[in-house]
Amino acid sequence: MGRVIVDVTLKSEILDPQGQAVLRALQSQGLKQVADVRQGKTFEITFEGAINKEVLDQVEALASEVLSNPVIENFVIRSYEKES
Amino acid sequence: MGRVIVDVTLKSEILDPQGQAVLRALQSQGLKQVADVRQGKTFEITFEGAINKEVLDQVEALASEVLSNPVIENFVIRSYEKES
Amino acid sequence: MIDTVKNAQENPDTKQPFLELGLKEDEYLKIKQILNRRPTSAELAMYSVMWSEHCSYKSSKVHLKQFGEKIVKSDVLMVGIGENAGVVDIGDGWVATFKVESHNHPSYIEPYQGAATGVGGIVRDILSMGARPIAVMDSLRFGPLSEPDTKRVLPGIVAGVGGYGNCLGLPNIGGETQFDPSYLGNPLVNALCVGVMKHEDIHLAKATGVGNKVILYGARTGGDGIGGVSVLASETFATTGQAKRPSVQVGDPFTEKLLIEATLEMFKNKLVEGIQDLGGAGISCATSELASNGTGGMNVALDLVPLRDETLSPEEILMSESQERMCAIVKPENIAAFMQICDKWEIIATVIGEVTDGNKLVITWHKEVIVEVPPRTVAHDGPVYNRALKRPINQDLLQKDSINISDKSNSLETDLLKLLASDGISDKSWITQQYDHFVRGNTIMSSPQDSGMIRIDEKTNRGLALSLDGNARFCKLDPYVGAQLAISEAYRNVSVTGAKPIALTNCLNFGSPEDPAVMWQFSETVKALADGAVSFSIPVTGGNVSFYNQTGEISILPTPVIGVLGVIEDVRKRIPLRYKENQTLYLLGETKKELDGSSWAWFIHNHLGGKPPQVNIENEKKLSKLIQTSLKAKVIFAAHDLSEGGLSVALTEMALASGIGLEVSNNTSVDDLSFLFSESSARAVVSIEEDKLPGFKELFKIYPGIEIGKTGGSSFKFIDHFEIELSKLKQSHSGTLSKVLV
Amino acid sequence: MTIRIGVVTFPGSLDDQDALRAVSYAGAQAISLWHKDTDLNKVDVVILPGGFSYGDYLRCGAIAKLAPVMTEIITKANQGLPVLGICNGFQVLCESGLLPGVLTRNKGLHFTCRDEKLEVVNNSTLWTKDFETNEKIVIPIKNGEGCYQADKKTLDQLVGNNQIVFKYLDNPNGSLLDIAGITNEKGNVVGLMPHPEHAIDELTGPTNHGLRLFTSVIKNLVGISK
Ligand SMILES: Nc1ncnc2c1ncn2[C@@H]1O[C@H](COP(=O)(O)OP(=O)(O)O)[C@@H](O)[C@H]1O
Ligand SMILES: [Mg+2]
Repeated sequence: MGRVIVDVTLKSEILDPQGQAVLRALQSQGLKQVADVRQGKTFEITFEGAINKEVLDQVEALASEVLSNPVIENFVIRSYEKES
Repeated sequence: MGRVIVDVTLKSEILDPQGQAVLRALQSQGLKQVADVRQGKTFEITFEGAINKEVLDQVEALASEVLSNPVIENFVIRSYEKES
Repeated sequence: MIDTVKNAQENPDTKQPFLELGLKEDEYLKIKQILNRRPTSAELAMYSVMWSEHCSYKSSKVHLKQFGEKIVKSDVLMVGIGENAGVVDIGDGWVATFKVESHNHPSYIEPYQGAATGVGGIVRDILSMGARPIAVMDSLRFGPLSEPDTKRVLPGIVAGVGGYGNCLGLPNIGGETQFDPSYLGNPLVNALCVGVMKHEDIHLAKATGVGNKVILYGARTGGDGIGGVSVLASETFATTGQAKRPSVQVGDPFTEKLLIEATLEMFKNKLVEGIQDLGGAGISCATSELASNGTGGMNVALDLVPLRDETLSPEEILMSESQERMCAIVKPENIAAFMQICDKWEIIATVIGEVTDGNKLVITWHKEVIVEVPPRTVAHDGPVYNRALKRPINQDLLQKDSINISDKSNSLETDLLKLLASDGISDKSWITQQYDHFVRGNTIMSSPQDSGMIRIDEKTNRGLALSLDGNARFCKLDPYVGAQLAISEAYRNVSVTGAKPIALTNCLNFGSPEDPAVMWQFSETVKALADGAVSFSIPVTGGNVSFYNQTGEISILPTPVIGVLGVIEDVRKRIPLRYKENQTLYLLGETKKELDGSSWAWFIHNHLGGKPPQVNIENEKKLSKLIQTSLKAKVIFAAHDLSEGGLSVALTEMALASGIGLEVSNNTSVDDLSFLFSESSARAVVSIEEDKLPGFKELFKIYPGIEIGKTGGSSFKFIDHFEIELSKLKQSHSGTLSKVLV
Repeated sequence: MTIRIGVVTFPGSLDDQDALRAVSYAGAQAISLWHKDTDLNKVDVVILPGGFSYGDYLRCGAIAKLAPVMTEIITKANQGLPVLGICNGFQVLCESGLLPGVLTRNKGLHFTCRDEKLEVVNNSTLWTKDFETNEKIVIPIKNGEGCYQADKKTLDQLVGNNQIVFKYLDNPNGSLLDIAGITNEKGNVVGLMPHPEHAIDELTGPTNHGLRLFTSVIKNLVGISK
């Protein structure tokens, strides 16, 4: 079993209303020094069998089609474990 | 400016319909070996000034009170940069 | 380096990227002529967005002026075309304002956010008239359901329309959804919002009163959607590369909800002299329109605009289309109270300028003048094109290609079941279930009823009904007739619920205005609407034009979408779709052999040709009058208008909504196929209780009807032809969307 | 005596006006409470209405639980103040710990608005005395995150203590045990996803069944409960 983690974040010029709401909530709870919060998504994908280059390439390709919309989001394959 | 990243994930026994939908989408796009997908959240928190132990403790406390709901979620402070 | 006015004077020959900004050479020269110098880069940014097709109506203006010229006799119109939205008197001291706007191109690129921000934009338009938004509707067009891209686009758009409206607390009371291959690469998202207020609360977008302050409030300005309006809405996709596709905007309905409540509180406390929403073209549009509609002079310090991204240049700030922002003109003595309300609702508000006694809009950046223009030249005196028009050469061929019925040998039963399951006719509850119908507690009717109906006064039970309609296949066959059929249908939908139609609005979705064939379709459409308004005696209170809806060279079907607003004095007297057992069914109006352009021709035989059904405005009015006359004695129990799919589909929808069957026979003089599927206009089905029959028949003096059958049982029985169980009809009708979409 | 029923408006609350209307229909005095209030203006009952408080960003109800007004509500609810949480209000009650469990994204992933058939499981709470046990009623739902989840121990407790108040007959969102609404052990705090305030009049809702939640609590307070 292999595992890949993909992080999807909003592009920096895109409004992140969720992050803003969390920012205000944290500030209201006394965390005064917070300057900004951006909220992102994480996909933890588990595979049957080990992960090879081909699988990684496929994930890379699908990340921009299925996991994110390149118009507003960036993605990065944060980490992977070949097997576990 | 310091930065802390908090990952929030659903506990394994909790249903994750979004993860399941992504799983189906990936499979239908030809990624046959996927066995499971779990979707999580990430908060990237930027601070004015450097991050010290006190700030980290506060984040830790708020992560369990505000950023996550312990009934269904786990959290982990993935990384932090004291300054950047 | 900031390009100041001084700099522009001193360096007249600096090369400027006007072409990249979408301006033509002669338009650029005209700007130079207006200013008597080259524009600064900030001025160029303003002119380029404000003179884009989307903002300036440069190709449509010469046609739209008919709405002002062909005068409709109406005593309800209070504010006409030219403001953010028209305003009509609806009685008891109330007025209503409503408008439709398109958000087609952004919704293709980012379906969820594109559709969501479309709803957000039209809601702010209504709000800026002074009205409380009370409901939304949406008219959607997609490629065929079987296409993979439809499966990407449709769920996102529906979730976006729902996500924004639901979170804003506005009930969605209706709309329409159609499918056609021409929309595959260019779906349509037209959103309508309706608002109400008391007479004295009408607010117009103008900046008057020297010394009054200009306040920008709502969300911070970011780098999203810069140039979105000019590039996205005015250029074809084929000719634009990746670089010209700017990011779309992300909406924040939560902030918009706060903006609505705060703004209404300001109106209530009379703190606002003039107000404008920030939609396409952002601050450029708001400041130039406010100044232009007022006395003309305004100073704005652009560096005071609160930003989300500190690196934005002044040009970008002027063009940014960040959502959820408003601009108000406030007397100095009211500033404190204004700010207090913003504080309460946790909204950022900043004084960015003031009204001056000059006639120039002057914008500074850290004290340096970067814009100094006569605001009218930006907002209203944009270029006007008299584009070439030409009736397409194949239009005659198309109209001659009438469907030949005799060789179509399916059984009526098979045709009906197939028609019910077609994407266009099928049950849309997969979509409408994603919309909140209940919020605000005044929804009297929503889908699947013929029109949406909202109670506006809980004491008097006065209400409004609204319908949004368009049949692009009819418009393709004959744009003039098609447009009038669209008014007819919307008018009829409102009428059959018991409301009296009083006003209409439109959203005109077409291909490229640079194509003479498209321009011909457009000019026929506008002519038909202006004439239709006169004949129906209901004024056009506003509208919206969306051009460049095409994929490559292929245009969408000409798609005018018409919204009709009606008033009902007592919503408790409304006429619903659902009937009870043992009632008599009548068909009002005359059924003709009109199958060309019908849903039957298209969905069963994939045929589009011939001429659309005839328009008969006098009959539509009579039908409407009959229904209204019936209200007093409550002789009509249930009613449904006949449109797509004709009688067979109308009866099925009534039966399924009621959970009760019916049996009918063909008592008309047309053949059975036409009886079931013809789409002749000015018709409705009504069901009458036994003891109301005599009273009902009296009404035939106004408009004729014939008895066709009875309600009851658990099947749809067409005597001598077929009997289909409701469960089977339901299976055909309701499975289509949910089978394909998850 | 006129019962005073307070309805809290958070930024983003949407069905607050509807809850106030339902309270008046039921015969009580409707009082608006603001999220920043620190005192409850002598109300006898509190309703947390539906909507998207704070945009429902983060998690539904998670930010609302931090509002100043909640401090007093939590204290008083623990002392027996009748509290009803509708939809978003139910989510706030779960987030703030007044009710167990949590509401998560609907199984089908869509916001769903439709008339819903429910079964009344427990008619002994302050809010349900006007219903019969096992009675079938119809009340609309409209939510994107109405799937009730809790761990097994909590679910066992809910069943064991008869804390399930309403069940779906045709589960629209994947809620465990078909749970549509629950109560705390004392029966003074009830949360439900369906919207009773949208079922007070057949003119604007599918039925008037929802009105009985409001009349139940009023009768109970004026001492004519059964
Ligand atoms: N097809 C049309 N029919 C009638 N009026 C129209 C039409 N298109 C635009 N208008 C009117 O022109 C004015 C400017 O429209 P528009 O630019 O859409 O407003 P906004 O600036 O709010 O987007 C409005 O009053 C609108 O109602
Ligand atoms: Mg406007």
